[in-house]
Amino acid sequence: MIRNLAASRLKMVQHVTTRKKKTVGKGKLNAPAFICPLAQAKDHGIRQVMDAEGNLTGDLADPDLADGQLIRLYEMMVLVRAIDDRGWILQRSGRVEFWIPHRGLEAVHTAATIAFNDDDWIFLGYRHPGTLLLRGVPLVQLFAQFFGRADEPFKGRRLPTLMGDRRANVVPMTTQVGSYIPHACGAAWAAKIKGDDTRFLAFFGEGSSSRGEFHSALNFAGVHKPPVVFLCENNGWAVTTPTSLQTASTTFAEKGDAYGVRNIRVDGNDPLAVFAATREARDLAPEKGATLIEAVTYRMGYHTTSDNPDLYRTPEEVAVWEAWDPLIRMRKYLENKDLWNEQHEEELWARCLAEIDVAVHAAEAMPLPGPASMFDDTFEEPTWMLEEQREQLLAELEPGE
Amino acid sequence: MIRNLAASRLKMVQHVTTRKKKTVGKGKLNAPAFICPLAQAKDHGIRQVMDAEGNLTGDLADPDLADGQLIRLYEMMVLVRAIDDRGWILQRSGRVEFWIPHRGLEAVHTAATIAFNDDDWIFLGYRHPGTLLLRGVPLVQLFAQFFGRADEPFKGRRLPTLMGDRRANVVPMTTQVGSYIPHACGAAWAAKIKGDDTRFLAFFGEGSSSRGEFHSALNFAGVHKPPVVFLCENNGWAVTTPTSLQTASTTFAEKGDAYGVRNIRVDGNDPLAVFAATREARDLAPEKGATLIEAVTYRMGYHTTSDNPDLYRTPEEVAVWEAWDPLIRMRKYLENKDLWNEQHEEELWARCLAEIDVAVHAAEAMPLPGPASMFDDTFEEPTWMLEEQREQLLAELEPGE
Amino acid sequence: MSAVKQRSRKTTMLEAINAGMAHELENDPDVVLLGEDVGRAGGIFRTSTGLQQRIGSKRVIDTPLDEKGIVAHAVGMALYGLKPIVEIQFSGFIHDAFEHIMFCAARYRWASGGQYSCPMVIRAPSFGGIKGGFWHSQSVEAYFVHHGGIKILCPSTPEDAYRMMIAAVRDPDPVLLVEAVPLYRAMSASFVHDGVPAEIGRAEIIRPGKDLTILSYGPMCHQSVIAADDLADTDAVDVEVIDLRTLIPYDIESILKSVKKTGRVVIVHEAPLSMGFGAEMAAVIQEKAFGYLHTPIQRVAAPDVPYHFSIGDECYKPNAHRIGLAIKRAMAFEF
Amino acid sequence: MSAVKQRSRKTTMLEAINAGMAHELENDPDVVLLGEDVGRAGGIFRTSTGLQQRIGSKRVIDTPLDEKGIVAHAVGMALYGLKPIVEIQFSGFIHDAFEHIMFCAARYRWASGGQYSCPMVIRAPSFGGIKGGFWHSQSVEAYFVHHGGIKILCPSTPEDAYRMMIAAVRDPDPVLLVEAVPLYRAMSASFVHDGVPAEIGRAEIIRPGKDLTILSYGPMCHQSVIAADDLADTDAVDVEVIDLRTLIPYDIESILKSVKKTGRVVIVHEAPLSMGFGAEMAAVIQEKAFGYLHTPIQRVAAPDVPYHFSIGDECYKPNAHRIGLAIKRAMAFEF
Ligand SMILES: Cc1ncc(C[n+]2csc(CCOP(=O)(O)OP(=O)(O)O)c2C)c(N)n1
Ligand SMILES: Cc1ncc(C[n+]2csc(CCOP(=O)(O)OP(=O)(O)O)c2C)c(N)n1
Ligand SMILES: [Mg+2]
Ligand SMILES: [Mg+2]
Repeated sequence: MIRNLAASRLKMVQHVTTRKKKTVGKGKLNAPAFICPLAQAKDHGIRQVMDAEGNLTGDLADPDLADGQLIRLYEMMVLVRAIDDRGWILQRSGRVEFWIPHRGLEAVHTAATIAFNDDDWIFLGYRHPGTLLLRGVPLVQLFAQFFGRADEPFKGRRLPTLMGDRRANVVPMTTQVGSYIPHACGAAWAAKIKGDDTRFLAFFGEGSSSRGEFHSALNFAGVHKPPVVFLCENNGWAVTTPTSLQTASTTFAEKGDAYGVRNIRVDGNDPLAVFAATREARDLAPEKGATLIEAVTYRMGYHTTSDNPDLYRTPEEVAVWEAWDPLIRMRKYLENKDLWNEQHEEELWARCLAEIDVAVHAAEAMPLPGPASMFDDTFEEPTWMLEEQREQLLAELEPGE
Repeated sequence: MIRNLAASRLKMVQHVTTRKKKTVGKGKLNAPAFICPLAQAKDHGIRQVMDAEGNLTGDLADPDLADGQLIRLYEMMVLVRAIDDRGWILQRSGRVEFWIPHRGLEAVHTAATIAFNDDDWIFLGYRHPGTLLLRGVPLVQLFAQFFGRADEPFKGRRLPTLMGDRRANVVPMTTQVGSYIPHACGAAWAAKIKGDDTRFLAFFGEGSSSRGEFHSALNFAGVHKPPVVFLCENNGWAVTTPTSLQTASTTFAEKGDAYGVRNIRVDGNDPLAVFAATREARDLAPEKGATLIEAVTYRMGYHTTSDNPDLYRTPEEVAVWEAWDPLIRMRKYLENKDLWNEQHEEELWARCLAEIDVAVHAAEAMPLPGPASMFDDTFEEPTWMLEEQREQLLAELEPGE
Repeated sequence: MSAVKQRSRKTTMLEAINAGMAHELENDPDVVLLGEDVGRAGGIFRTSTGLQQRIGSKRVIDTPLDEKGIVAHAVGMALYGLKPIVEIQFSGFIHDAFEHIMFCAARYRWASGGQYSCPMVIRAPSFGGIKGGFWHSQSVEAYFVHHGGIKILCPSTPEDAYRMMIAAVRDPDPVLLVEAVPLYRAMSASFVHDGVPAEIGRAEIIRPGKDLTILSYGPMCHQSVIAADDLADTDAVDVEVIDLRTLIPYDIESILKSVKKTGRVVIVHEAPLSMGFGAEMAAVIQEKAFGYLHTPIQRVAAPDVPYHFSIGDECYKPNAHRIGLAIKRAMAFEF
Repeated sequence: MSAVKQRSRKTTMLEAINAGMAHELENDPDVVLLGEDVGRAGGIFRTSTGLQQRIGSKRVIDTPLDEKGIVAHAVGMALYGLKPIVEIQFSGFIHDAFEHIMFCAARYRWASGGQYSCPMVIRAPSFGGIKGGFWHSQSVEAYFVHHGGIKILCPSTPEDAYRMMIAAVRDPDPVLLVEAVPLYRAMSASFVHDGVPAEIGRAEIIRPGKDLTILSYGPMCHQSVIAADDLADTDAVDVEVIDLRTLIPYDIESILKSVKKTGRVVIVHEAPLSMGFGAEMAAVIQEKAFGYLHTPIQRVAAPDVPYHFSIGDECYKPNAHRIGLAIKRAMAFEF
C-alpha cells in the first residue's frame, strides 16, 4: 500500500501495461479474468454511443454536446492522464508517499461530472482528480493534497488522491471503500426533505458493491427515492480480486432490481455514453429517485503504487483493453467531427505537462502542517482533554519534530 | 419487548385477531398494508400446491408425502399452535417473562424442517418450536427454555423462544435478526470444504433481508455455492414496519438474482408448497449451491407480548389472512384425502393440551440456574480474571440471591 | 400558551425523552427522527409516541431493519445540514453501526479539515433490568470513548433526559445519548418543559459527603445513593455521590475536587469491569490526584460475561448491596 | 527433513507469520485462510505468499470485499468445525465486523450453553509507521477488551509472531492477533521453525531493571527498550521493560511482581490515550498494588485524535523520547 512496503525501483507508467512476466508463485496465470466485452457490447447489455473508432453505434443517442464542451471534456481527460503519469513518477522517486493510478478511468469520472450541475454534490472515490478540476479547483491544490501539505482543504491529513473540497461541493471519501454510498444517499434524502433541488452523485468501484453499505444505500433509496445517482465503476478488479470472485450476478447494474432501483449498464470507456446515462439519471432523479449506473471500464494501471499486477493478471488482458483506451476513442470521435488534429494534441500535452510542472513545484514548496494542527477539528470546540493532550505533546516534541 | 414494559392485562390469543380498535395516534389507520395475495397467487408469482380449500391447484406438483408423514406434519402444526396459545397465556399471567407468538407461521417451519434430513443443520429464528420437536427434542425441554431454567441446553441464559439444540443439529439464533444468515452460509461452505454431505437451512424474516448480513450471505453464496437454503419468511411485518417500508423490490425471492442465487416464491401457508420447494432446493444444493426461498405468509399474532398491533394494522387485514390459516388448509387437504375427521381433530387437540400441561408443570418445577453458572462457557477454560470475578461475586451476593 | 409551558409537569423518563424530541422537532425544521418503528407506532418503547402524527412521516421516519443503514444515512443527512436523531432499537444492536458512528460521524470534521461535520444524536436504549437477556440489556458506552469526535451523555433523571436531548440535538458534534431503559417508566419527576438545554460536560453532586466519592452514571447513580444512605446509618460513613452525566468530555474539575476532599473513590457502572468507563476514571484519577488517595480506587461493575437472561437482573448487575461492600472495602483499607 | 526444520532460520516478521500459517495449514486440514486478496497474490502485504499455491484455493480463499461477510462466514465455518484464519486487510477495516467478532464469535459458546464454539483467528494488521494515514495505521485492540470470550495477542518479534500464530490457531476460543505492520519487513530474527506454539497469557521481561516498570506491547516495546537504554546512560535509572504479549488474559502475576519490585509504572501504547489498554492496566495495578506505588502510573499514548497522514509517524505515535520523559516524570514525582 505504502512506499516503503513496495518494491521501490523506479518504474514508468508505461511499463505497467507492457510487462511480460506471467507466472504467479509456482503456477501460470490463467487466461484473462476480465475479458473486454466492449466489442460485443450489445450482447452484454452495455450501452454505447461510439465504437472503438469513435463512430456512432446508433445504440445510445449522441448527447450532442456543444463543440466547446466536447473539447473541454477531452482536454480534461488528457490532463488527468498526465497527472496520473506524474503522480506515479513522483511516488516512485520518493517525492509523494503513495499514489493511486487512474489510467483508463478518465472517461467515467469526467463525463459523469459534467453531467451534473456545479451545485450538485459529488461523493468521490480515489481515482477522480478530473471532478475537482472540472469544478474549478486549481491544479496546485490537488498536488498540495498529494504532498500532504498544510494548506490544502484537509490540512495534509489524508492519503494522497483521497480528494475533495466543500467549496466545490465534492465530498471526500471515507477511506473505507463503499462506506460513503449511504452517506451520499442520506445527503440526497436530506435535500429532498429540505425541498432543495440539489442532486447527488456517488462514485464507487465494483468491489465496493460487496459491502453492506451498498445494500443499505440501494435499499433505502428504493423505498425513499432520494435524488442520487450511484455510479459503479466496474473496472474488473478490486486490488487482486476479479469480478468473478466478487459476485455471481451477471452484471452489477441488475443488482438495482433487487431494490426496485432503476439501472443501466454503459460503456465506461465511452465518455458520451457515460454522459448520456448520467445526465438522464440526474434529470429523472426528482421524479424517479435513484439510478444505479454500471460503467464497464478497466483499471489499466496498478491498483496502487504498492501493487504488483504481475501476480494476478496477464499482459494480454491489459492489451485488449488498451485498444479501448477512452482517450483514443474520444480523440477519434473529435477527429471524425473535425474538432481535433495532431497539432492540437501536441499543444495540449505540452500545456498539460507545463501546468503540472508549475503545480508540482508550487505544491512541493508548501510547508507541512505543524503538530498542533493535529488536534484541530476533532470537535468544533476542543475538549479539555484534547487541550491538555495538545499542550503535553507540544511540550514533549523533540526540537525539529 | 418485555413483560413489565407492556400492558399486562391478561389477553387471550383469540383477542389478538378480533380486536376492533382502528385508530392510531390522532389519525385513522390506512387501508391494509399487507393485502393477502394468496387468492391471486399466480399473478404474484407465488407457487402453490393447494388452494384455500385444500384442493390441488395443479401449479406445483403435490410432493406425494406418505399418509403417515402428512398426518405427522398436521399434528405438529396443531401442537405448535397449541404451544403458542399456551405461551401467550403463561406470559400474560406472569409465569414466563416474554413470549414471541408464531400463530400463522406453523406451515413454513414444520414443512421446511421435514424437507431436510435429521443430520442436516438448521439455523433457527424465534418462531419455530416445531423444528426442534420434529427432531425429537422433548416438549419439556422447550418449556424449560421458555422458563429460563438451568437444565435446558442454554442454561437459562437466553430469551424465551430463542431455541436450539446441538444434539438436534439446530443452531440457536444470535438475537440480532439476520446476523446468522452468513453463519449458516459459512457453515455450509465449511461442510463443502470438508467434503461432508450435510445440507443447511436458515430461517429468517423478510425484515431481516434489509441487514447487510443478508447481502453478505447471498453474495458469498453466489460465488462459492455452499449447500444452503435461505428461507425468508415474508410475513408482511417486521414489528410495526410493513414490507412497503422495508424494500421497494416486488418480491423478496428476486433479490436472489442480484447474487446469481436461484430463487423461488411459494405460498408459506401451504405446507406442501413449502415442502416441495425446500426439498427441491435441498436436493439441488450439492450441484447448484444455494437457493433463496420466499415463503409468503402472515404473522397473525402480536410481534411479541410487548407489541400492540392496534397501532399499525387493521383487523380487516388480519381477517383476510385468517381465511388462509395454514391449519385449516392442511386439515381440509387431509379431509379431502379421507385421512382426517372431526374426531381425529378433537383427540389431537386434547392430546396436545394434555402434553403441554405435563411439560409446563415439569418445566416450571425445575430450578433456576445459580449465579456461579453465569461464568461458565465464556472461554473454554476461564481466565484468571473471570475466576477472580466469580469468586468476588459469589462472596458478595446477599443471602437469597 | 407560554404560561402553560412554564408550569412544572410530572414526567416519566419516557415522556421526558418524548418531550425533548418534540421540542426540537417542532422548533427546528432541520431536525429529523429516524429508526426502526419510531414513526407510526412511536417506537417499541413508545418514546416517540405521537411525533409522526404531529411532525409528519417526512421527518419522523420508519426505516428498514438495518442499523448500519440508519446511522449511515443519518451521517449523510447531517453532512447536508439536517440534524438527525437516530434511535437504535436496543443498544445491543448498535454494533453494526460502529464504523459509521466512530469512524465516519465522529471523524468527518477532522478528516475533512473542518469542512464537513456530522451533528447528530444517536439514542442507545441501554442497561438491564427488564429481563431482556444479553442483547436487550447491553451497556455499550465504553466502546465510544476511545477516540475523540463524539460526546457521550447519560441522563439519570427525567429532567436531565429532557435537557440532554435538547442539548444533544443542538450540539455541533455527534452525541451518543445513553438512555436508561429500566428507568423509562420506573422514574418520574416534575420539571418545567421550557426547552432549556443541559450543559454538556458538567457532573452533579447528587449526594454530598466528605469521606468517599462515588462516581457513577445512569441507573447506578440511584443504587449508589441508596448504598450511601444505608451506610450513613449503619457505618457512619459520609459518602458523596457524583452523577457524571457526561462521559465524554467528563467533568474533571468536579471529579478532582471531590476526590481531593474525600481521598477515597468508588466507581460504579453496570457495564463489564474490564475496560469499562471505570478503567479510564481510575487511570486518570490516580494520575491527577495520586497524593490525595488514601485507598485504592474501587470499581463496582458487572463481570466480563454477557448479561444473563434469567438471573442477570438479580445477580449480574451491581446493586446497592455490592456498592456498599466496595465502600466498606475502601474505608477499611490499610497498607 | 526434520533435521532441516530444526535449523534456525533468519526470518522477518512477514515470513514468520507466513511460516506459522503454513505450518498449521499443512498439518491440520481443518485450518483455512480467508480474506481479501490473500490467495492468488498472497495478501497485499504478502504475508500469505505461496500459501494458495501450496494448499489450494479451497482452503486459501480470496473473498469478496466485505469484512463483515468474511468474519461472519468464518463464524459459520468455525461453528461447523473448521478453524478459520481471517485476514482483515488493515485493522482499520475491522469495525464492520465488530458485531460478529465480539457478539457472535466471542459469545456463541456462552450463549449456547457451551454447545457451540467459534475457534478462529482474526488477523488485524495494526499500528502506524508506513505513512498510511488514519485508516491504515489504526490501533484497534482496546475495543476488544470490554467483555470476555476473545483473547488478544500481540507479538513484537518474529519468533513470537510465528509461535503465537500457531497458538492462536490451536486455541479453542476466538483470538484477535494484532500484527505490527511497521515491523513486517523492518524486523528479522533467527529461530527454529519447529511448530511449537507460544504460551498464551504469559508476559516477558525483555529488559530487566529495578527502578521502574514499563508495560508495553507490539512495536512500542522496542521504543521502550531504547528509552530505557538511553536513560540508563544519562540518568542512571534502571528500567524494567515488560512485553505484555497477551492483552487478554494479561499476565497479572508478572506485572504485579515487577511493579511491587519497582514501585513505578509507565504504560506505553500507540493507541489513543482515553480508554486505551493502559486505562485498564492502570486501574488494575493501582487496585492490586496500591501500597507499593511510589508515583502515579504514567501512560504514554497517542492523543485522542485520528492518525495524521503527513506528520503522524513523526509526531503522533509515541517514541523513545516521549517514553523517556514519562520515565523521568515518574522518577521525579513528589507528593
Ligand atoms: C472497507 C475496506 N476494505 C478494504 C479496503 C482496502 N482497499 C482499498 S481499495 C480496495 C479495492 C476496491 O475495489 P473497487 O471497489 O473495485 O475499486 P477500484 O480500486 O477498482 O477502483 C480495497 C480492498 C478499504 N479501503 N476499505
Ligand atoms: C439487529 C436487530 N435489530 C433489531 C432487532 C429488534 N427486532 C426483533 S424482531 C424484529 C423484526 C424482525 O422482522 P422480520 O425479520 O420480518 O421477522 P418477524 O419478526 O416478522 O418474524 C426486530 C426489529 C433485532 N432483534 N436485531
Ligand atoms: Mg474495481
Ligand atoms: Mg416479518
